[in-house]
Amino acid sequence: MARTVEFTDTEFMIAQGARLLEDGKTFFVGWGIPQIVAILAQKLYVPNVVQLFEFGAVGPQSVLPFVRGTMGGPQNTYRSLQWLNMNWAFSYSASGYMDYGMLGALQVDPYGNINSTYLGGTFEKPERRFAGSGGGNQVASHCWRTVIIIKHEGRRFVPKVEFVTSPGYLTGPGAREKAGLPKNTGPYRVVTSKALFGFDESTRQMTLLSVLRGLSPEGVVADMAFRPIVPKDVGEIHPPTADELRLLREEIDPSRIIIKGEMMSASA
Amino acid sequence: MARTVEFTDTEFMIAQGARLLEDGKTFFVGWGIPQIVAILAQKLYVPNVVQLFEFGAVGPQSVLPFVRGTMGGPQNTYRSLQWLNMNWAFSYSASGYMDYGMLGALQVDPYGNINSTYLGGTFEKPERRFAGSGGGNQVASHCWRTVIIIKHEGRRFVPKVEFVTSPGYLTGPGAREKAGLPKNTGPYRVVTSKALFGFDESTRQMTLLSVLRGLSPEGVVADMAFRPIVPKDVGEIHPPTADELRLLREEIDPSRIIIKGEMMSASA
Amino acid sequence: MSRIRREGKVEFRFEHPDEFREFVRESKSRKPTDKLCAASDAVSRLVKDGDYIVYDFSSLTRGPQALIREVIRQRRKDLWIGAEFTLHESALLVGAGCASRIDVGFLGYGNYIGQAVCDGRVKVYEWTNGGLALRILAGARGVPFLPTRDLLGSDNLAVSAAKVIKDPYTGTPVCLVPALNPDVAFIHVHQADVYGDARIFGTNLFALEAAMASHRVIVSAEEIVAPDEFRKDPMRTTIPYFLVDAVVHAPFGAYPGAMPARYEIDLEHVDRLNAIRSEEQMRNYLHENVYGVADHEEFLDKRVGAARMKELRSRATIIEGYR
Amino acid sequence: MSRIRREGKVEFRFEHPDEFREFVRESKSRKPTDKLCAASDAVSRLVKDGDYIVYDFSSLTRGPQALIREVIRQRRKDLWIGAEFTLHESALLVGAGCASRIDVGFLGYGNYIGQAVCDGRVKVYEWTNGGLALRILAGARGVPFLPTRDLLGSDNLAVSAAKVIKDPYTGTPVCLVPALNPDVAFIHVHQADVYGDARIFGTNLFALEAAMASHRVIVSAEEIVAPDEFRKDPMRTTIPYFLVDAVVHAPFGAYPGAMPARYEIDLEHVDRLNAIRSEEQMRNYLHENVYGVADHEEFLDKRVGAARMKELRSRATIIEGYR
Repeated sequence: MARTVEFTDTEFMIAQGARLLEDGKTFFVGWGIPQIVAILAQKLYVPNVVQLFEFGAVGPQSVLPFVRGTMGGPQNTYRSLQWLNMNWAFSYSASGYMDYGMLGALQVDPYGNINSTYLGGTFEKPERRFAGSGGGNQVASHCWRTVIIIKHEGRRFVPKVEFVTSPGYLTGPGAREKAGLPKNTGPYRVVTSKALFGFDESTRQMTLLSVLRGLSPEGVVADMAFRPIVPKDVGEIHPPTADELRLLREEIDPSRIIIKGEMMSASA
Repeated sequence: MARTVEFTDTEFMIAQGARLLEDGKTFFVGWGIPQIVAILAQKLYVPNVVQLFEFGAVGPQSVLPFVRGTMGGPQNTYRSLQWLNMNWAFSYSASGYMDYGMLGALQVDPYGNINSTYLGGTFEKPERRFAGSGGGNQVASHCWRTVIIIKHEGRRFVPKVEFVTSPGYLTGPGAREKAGLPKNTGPYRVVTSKALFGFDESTRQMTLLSVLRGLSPEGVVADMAFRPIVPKDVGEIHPPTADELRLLREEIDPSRIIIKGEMMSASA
Repeated sequence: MSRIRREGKVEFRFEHPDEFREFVRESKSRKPTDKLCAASDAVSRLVKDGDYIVYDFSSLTRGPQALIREVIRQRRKDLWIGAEFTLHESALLVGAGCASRIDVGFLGYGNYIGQAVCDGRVKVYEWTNGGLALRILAGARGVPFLPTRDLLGSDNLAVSAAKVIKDPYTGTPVCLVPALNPDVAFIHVHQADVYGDARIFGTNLFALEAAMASHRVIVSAEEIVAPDEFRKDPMRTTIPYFLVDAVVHAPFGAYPGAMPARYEIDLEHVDRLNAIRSEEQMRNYLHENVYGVADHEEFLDKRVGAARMKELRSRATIIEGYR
Repeated sequence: MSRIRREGKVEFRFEHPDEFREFVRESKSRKPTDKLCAASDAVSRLVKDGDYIVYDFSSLTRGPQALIREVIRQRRKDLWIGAEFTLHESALLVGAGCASRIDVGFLGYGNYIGQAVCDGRVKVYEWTNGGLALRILAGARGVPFLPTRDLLGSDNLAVSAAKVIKDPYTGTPVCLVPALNPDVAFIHVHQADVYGDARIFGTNLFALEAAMASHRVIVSAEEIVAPDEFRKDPMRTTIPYFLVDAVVHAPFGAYPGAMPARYEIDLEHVDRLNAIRSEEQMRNYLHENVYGVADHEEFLDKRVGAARMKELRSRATIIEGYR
């Protein structure tokens, strides 16, 4: 009988994110979880990925363990190819050199629009205020493929985000181009703590691609505040591998401050 | 009786230019003669002038002797405060940090408009083609005070330049502002091999300020293709001093390749 | 004052490039004079109530924390903060009643600042990090705006004064952001001389842009070096002296953040900042670390201590590339 | 082809930022592969008839002269040159029948090139140095244009495709210049690795902008160093490898110009270039120095010589700051 693996929802999201990247491509890394994804991916799967940080670190190879909270520190920007500034960093993405971008989100809608600004109330008088765009708007606007990482809680998947912090497909096919955003860009995948979503070519709507081993597609989409497209064939995502977990727990975040979260399990 | 000094027209123009600068100000240096003016001025009169070269040398202190033909070489950019690039250099001038700019010219008109592009024919099919703007247009557009250096030949002073390479007061008072050029900028002085001109506050027209010792105002303006304003009081410019000539001939340009020209004389 | 414009519900800081140029002509000296002074002196002379301030980098990395604490100590009012990473500085400035508006950027972190926004104690405008950096670049380049192909399609457009025009070359929509010329820029650097020439090692947000675009520039430096050092190594100069109005010698000036290759971040102190939620906690923190000490030096002596500083220095083991 | 637009009498090179982005996505590899090759190979693979080429710096200082001579040797046709300092390179490229259009810049010097313009053998468009640098920056930033407050009021406006619009923030006229995305950029550097990471010491015109904005980038380097050198000193990297398509090891690649801190300018050779007036003089010069030698190495051996190179190296006494 299959062995059971235990892991946190965060660890699962990080592992999924890391598996999405291609080697020899560029990766615009957002603050927080995406930093861990980049480190894990580069160690395990894509040694030649070129990371870009918005404040001008090109091609950093972080020192381990990861120092929480920081992004501009010597550990994070260690052995970069080039150190520049923010306007240069966004020039790389604006002129098409950035293949992947990865962002967290508070809320996401069927078109992959991201809200990371506020929840409830109005912009002027929100009920809860969060960090907002940072460079997220630029990443989602410029990168060829934007990957969204979000905890799988129904209330986070809404028919319409309260505030479009970073653009997805906006109102649907052609809307990005109409708004003047660079052609052929947009959200590529949504990584959650239960599943992986893509976007339908024709409708630009979120589509379930695969779910964590042991979960049912219907169970996964049941509590989402909008219903994504659920095709007949939905794939299976294996849980974090021993290598992924060992690296995360022993080398990248031994203090377990970033990778902590709700415990989950699945058969290996 | 007064001793007679002999010097070239070039030496006289360089000496005049050097005497115009203020210490502790910034100076956007054009290619050629203005480089020599800057060196002479910094050695003799304005030790704390900050030179700027368009390709990004901020505050260079040239090594002597001057290496003809070069501007970006190690001798010219020696002991700079900062080495940047062209877009940064023009940012310093565009945002108001450059007090003086100095440019040569083929032709100049009563409003101080500069032609350094072509003579005769049309732009598409000129009779004689020259270097054109280089960064001259930016210098004349951005610097607070632009100084024009031009050999005193009547044909160079025309009622209307054939091509406005670098803007003077264009068509007169208010024309620069109307065109969108930065406020309160424009030509400040015209240094020639016989005289020094300024610009009338109300008409923006070229005005004779002073002439080389021994020359008469009327003699100086006689062969100019337009008649500048000639006020009652016209000053006298003393010829190059012994210090100016010694520096130019022994330290800055011992090969006499840049300072050569028509011999002139005046009483010391 | 005339440097504040309004566009719908949005107030934004703007002045005609000609006004800024005039200021630069009249008020920014090109003379190399000794500008070394105490933080208290620099802040009292150069920071006024209602000023718009920017800084480089953040409270976690090479931020001008000693200068921020001095601003709080001098109880400036109604400041408008524009910075990519408005982290703990913004919480402290708002908590101390110094700041009433923030252009973001990234508004983080700890719950205090988010709550302050919800309570309406501070107004926030959204420009995004790219938009703010571009506004400052426009201010430095002496142009009224710069174009960009982001912000488009997002709701940030509606809560900023960015405009969308039709590009005359392609006919497609392009976003314009207005130039930003702050009143004051705080920039913490590795090395400076007494005239204001300054060097940063590592990445920066917009150090040169901000110095060029700002009316007044205060540089705080870990180390004061001889002016000749800059002329011997011009590629290493981040900011030339004639952009700078005051130089403050502030070792550990980025504390509790890290100064790359000099000392590491004090995570325990940062956690105390992150933990601030109530006004009482804020008052206590400010009293202990700002009001309760005369200056940065007393803060280091009484609240940090030589042993701690020694330890943080010893943790800064990565020096490769920082020179 | 579609990358050439027309505005009145003026032809200008322009493509929609989306077209350039698509090219970057499809054709610019981000993989670190060994790109070291001979100049002849780089030019034959990457430079085509009709291409628009830019270079950094000039024929007097750190210019890619070995690459320019190789382009002439391979008899490329109908090239369009865009460079700040179109000095001897432009004279040689026009004299050899390789170039038919020049965007200036500074069109100097020696009488040959001026005469060629008068004879209509080469078309010239005026953008000015600031305008060209800004066009390349726009190309690098992925925007269709950038604004500037020069060119205004001058006749250069009429012989370029710059446009004047009313700034929506101030209501005053502002000049826009269109983005430039050249086909090929030639950049001569002090050090490069085999992947294309490159370092320039001293000032540059627009090395990073041009590398970012160009479809194909050829770096020629005085010295090939280990890739690890760049990661040990990231502040010193001018161009990262993924912008570069070919790396040519070309010691004395800037000859007869100077390579700062490596060798001095050969003024005698430059004077021979300046003296060229007639077609016959041009033919003789090209035959002797370009067609008559197989490659850069043979040129150095037979036309310059070890003794001369040794002397020029010994004259490069100023090394301070060039590291």
